[in-house]
Amino acid sequence: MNLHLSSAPHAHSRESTTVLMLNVIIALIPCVAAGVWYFGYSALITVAVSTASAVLAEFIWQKCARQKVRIGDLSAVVTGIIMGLNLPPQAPWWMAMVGSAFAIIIVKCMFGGIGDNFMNPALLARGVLLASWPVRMTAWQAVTGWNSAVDAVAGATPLVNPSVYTRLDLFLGNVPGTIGEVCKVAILVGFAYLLITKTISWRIPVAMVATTFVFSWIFGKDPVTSILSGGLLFGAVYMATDYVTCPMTARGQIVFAVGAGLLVAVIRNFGNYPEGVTYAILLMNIATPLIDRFVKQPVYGHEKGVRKQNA
Amino acid sequence: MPNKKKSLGAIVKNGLLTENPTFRLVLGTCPTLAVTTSAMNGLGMGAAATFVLVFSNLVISLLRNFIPDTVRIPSFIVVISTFVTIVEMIMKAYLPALNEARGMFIPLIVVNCIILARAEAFASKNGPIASIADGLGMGIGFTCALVLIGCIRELIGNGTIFGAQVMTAGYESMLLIIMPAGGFLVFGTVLGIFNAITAHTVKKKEGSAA
Amino acid sequence: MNGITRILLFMVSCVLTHNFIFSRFLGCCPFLGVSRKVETAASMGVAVTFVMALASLFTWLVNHLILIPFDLEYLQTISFILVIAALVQFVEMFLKKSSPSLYSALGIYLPLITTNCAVLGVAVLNVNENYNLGYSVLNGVFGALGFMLAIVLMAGVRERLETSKIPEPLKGFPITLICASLMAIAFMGFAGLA
Amino acid sequence: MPDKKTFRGGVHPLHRSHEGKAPTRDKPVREYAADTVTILMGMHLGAPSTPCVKKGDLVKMGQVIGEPVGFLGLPVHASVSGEVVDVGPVQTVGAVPGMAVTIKNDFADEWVDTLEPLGNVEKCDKDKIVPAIKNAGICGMGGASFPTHVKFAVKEGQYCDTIILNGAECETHLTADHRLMLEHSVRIVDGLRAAMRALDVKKGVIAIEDNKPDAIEAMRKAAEGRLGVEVQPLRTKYPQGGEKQLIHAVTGRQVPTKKLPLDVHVIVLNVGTAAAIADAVIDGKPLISRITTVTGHVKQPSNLRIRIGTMIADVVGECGGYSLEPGKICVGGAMTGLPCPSDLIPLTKANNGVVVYSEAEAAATEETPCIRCGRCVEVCPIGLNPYKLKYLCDADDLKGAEENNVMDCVVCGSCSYICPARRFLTPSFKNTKDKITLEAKKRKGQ
Repeated sequence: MNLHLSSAPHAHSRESTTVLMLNVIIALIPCVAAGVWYFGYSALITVAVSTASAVLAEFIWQKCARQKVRIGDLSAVVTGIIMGLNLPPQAPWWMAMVGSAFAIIIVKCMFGGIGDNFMNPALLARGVLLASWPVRMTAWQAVTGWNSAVDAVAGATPLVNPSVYTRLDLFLGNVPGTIGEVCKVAILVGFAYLLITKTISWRIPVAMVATTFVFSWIFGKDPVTSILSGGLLFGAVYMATDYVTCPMTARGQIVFAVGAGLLVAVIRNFGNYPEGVTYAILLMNIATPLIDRFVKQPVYGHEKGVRKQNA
Repeated sequence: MPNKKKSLGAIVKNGLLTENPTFRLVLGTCPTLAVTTSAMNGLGMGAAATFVLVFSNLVISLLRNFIPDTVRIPSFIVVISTFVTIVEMIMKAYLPALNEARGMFIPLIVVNCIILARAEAFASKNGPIASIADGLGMGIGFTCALVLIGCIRELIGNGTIFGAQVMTAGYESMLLIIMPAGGFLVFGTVLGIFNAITAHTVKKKEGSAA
Repeated sequence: MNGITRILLFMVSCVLTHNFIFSRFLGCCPFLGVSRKVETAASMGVAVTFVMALASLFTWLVNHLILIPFDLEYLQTISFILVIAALVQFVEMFLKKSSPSLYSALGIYLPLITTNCAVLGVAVLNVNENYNLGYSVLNGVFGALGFMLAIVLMAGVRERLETSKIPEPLKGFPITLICASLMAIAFMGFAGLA
Repeated sequence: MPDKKTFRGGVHPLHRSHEGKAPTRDKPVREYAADTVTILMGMHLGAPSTPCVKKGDLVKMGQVIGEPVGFLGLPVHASVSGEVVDVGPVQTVGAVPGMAVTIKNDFADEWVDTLEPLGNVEKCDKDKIVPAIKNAGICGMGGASFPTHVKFAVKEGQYCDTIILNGAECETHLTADHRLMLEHSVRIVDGLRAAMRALDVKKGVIAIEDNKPDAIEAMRKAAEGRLGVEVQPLRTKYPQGGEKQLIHAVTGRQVPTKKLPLDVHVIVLNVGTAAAIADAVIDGKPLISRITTVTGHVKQPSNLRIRIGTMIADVVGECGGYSLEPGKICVGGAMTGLPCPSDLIPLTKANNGVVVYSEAEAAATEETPCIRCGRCVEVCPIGLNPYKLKYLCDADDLKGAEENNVMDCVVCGSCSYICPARRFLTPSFKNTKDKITLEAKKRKGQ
């Protein structure tokens, strides 16, 4: 009889890293579908190119660095899809490739691979593209339907010109924007899926959107339009909740989300950029190690007043 | 003092490669990052720093036996800032364009750690000739690093090298690279590659020795 | 825009938009060298704030009361660096006597500040931008706070990187620089805030 | 107290298979006496007892075969009548062999004639209760095997106002306590009353997870009319039966770090221990048998009342043998059970279950990089940061680990269970805790 002697626990939850990543991928499908519905096949191609480049980049890096190839955990797929959904629908294929390669190689692999990147790879890559090719990244294609030609008329995003679009348009996604962010219905469906599968908790998305709502109001904007415009919902659901780059404790996550929500409102209202979600989340990513360090959860037997209460 | 036995050529080579101030010692990072948006800027900054380095090394080496130990550092700074002021005046007179672009960093040569570090580590302990050689080696090493980083950033960020169009017409420059963030990024990556190559050669040497 | 708003915006711009590290490249050496632990980074930040505020004040006085009236502007660099060196020495002595606890916390960083280009940089900037006395001091204080913000955030990130599986050639300075690059990209979000 | 109380954090291990309890939940306890028993001298926490019989001696059931040693010492009793066939070291679950007395059962089941019953728990001399518990060799039967009479040693300035009976049985697979509560509910209440009288405690709480409504019902019925005894249902969640979590859930008090339950005026006993106390007080009988769940890949998963010292191989045989080649055999449930090096290991007073895993279930998992999902932080019932502790433990930074409260870790396994990257969190914490304890001992010794 040859018995294993590995120590307890002898049972494991079924949710492996791969399963969690798969959940996120499934939750992203509605967004991809909505993007294709509104912007046509070119959107699908963009997402496909960015996903393939992300996986390929990770594979090549891990081969070259003689590391164990871990593309099977699907995290690169998630990064790639989110990268693609963060691009304007008419983005050229090479931009999707550069973005994905930057996200995977510089932001993720150079820091040690999965779990070690301190900023959200897709989001940072979006920041890089925005800084490098600002015109291409902010020239929006008007919604034309799923069989549209690639060269469509450019429209202003609702953040630049809010009066043009109704709230219903904003909600359904009948507005220009990046592929993934326009359709709020799809995002909410994905959010519901992530909640049901307990892949993420409600804390960050809800707290972040609520904070932006409140501060937009304080800054004198229509709060409903504010939370429905731009990438706020997409960012709050899929990117701020990135495990690796948000705080670990429940309290820390609330601090993180409130900070991000506030920054979104501040950058949108006072900064150069009409859209602040990317930078807001990135900035809070930077603050995450400090939040993890200073925002602590109570430890059993160490809580304040434990000694007194028992005396 | 092992340096005394070294030939002048070895001292120059030391500054260029073995102890390259930018890639090996990682000194003087601020100008490295700030002025390397183009190869030309890098060259200008490198030349200015080399000039100051050589002359301050020379003067400090000559004065090394007269400067009391307690006021060593302030005296070095006075010497260095004198030469920096001279460079500043020359630049203003002959290279107004460069001065305009990155002029702020010329006075900051004073606090460039490379110069003070060489004064402290080499010139204050060695003769004038050796000190000049050291200043020259270090200066050229620094300049090379600056030009290298400048070339990379100019090429990716602007499609040119020393102002000459290199990339094909369809190339859309990656603006990020000539922004501050790009400076950090290119410097870090080049440093990493430099480390990797060194580690590789060391391993090879060890392999052949064994 | 009234005066108070303008001053507030100036402060925000000093801390965030024109952050000394991420957009001006000033003070990179201590930023890279003394950002390994959050506590030491914070101490360094406090020390730099202290010195930069005083340096802005005194260099402005030196420039406007001595150099300009006597037409000695070409001596700016040399006189500024002497003022800063003297200042650091003075602060060190003062702290040693008045507050030994603060001295033991900041003491080792003070000599490093002489060669912190952010300090000389703020003096040169004040001259280049032609700020008046008030703005010069504000620039010193809030620029230094921006430096502190950057270095503390960086220290937090670097503490986290301690446990990361960073490839061997990138360990140390390279990864720190790349970190700084990514942080600078995030800081671009503040563009136009003031 | 109608509401279902609980604690913060925790997991629901194997909830899709009802915590693995389904196969044995409804199986009544079966008596089982093996041909030979191998009784370890070191079954309790503390120094092992000294054997006081030799090869060839004839012993009766309940006869003392090991004399207590030291402060935490307990006597060991023969669990069968028959002939001593061996006195010597045998293999145990731990790394070191333990001294044991092997007795060949003559199946006469003849009790020794020195038993001293005290009679009715409500009327007996309460000063004699604690000595009776000690003489019966009773130690914690939930797994920790801490000598029960030592738990009752209330020091000067301390007092106890609540005794909690732990019937949570939050571990996976195990149903021994569940069956005990159904079949011997009055005995359990008797044991609780004896303990309460011994220490003049006014309140006794029997805490049971709400996945055992029949046990809650049975205990309520048994507790009716008994002075100060109540039944408290708890939410089903692991580790609800952990001492600290149980105290927090029932009383709202927290045991301060490095302190004992008695510092918050609480004593926690396992329901099995309470039943053993009742046996010791009412009948004067020592602890020589216990209920053990035998489950997993055996042909007939069962709840057996076994004699202390029965071999795992024998109990598996009694349950029809292995249903497939075993990959791992553990004493205890899936979350904290100890893996056995072979099936020739005698069961002790604390072994509430034997679980047999298949090769597929037991195969080693690969540790992958932490993705910082925060699940370990969320489930830790103590509120630690397991992800951070793991780095410190891996780096052998004992000081850092201690500063991050590794010593408060209860080694419940929740973090390891939930970790999607399958990191070996709990084992490394246990390892580090042991190292720190050893260091502290060394320092004291100097």
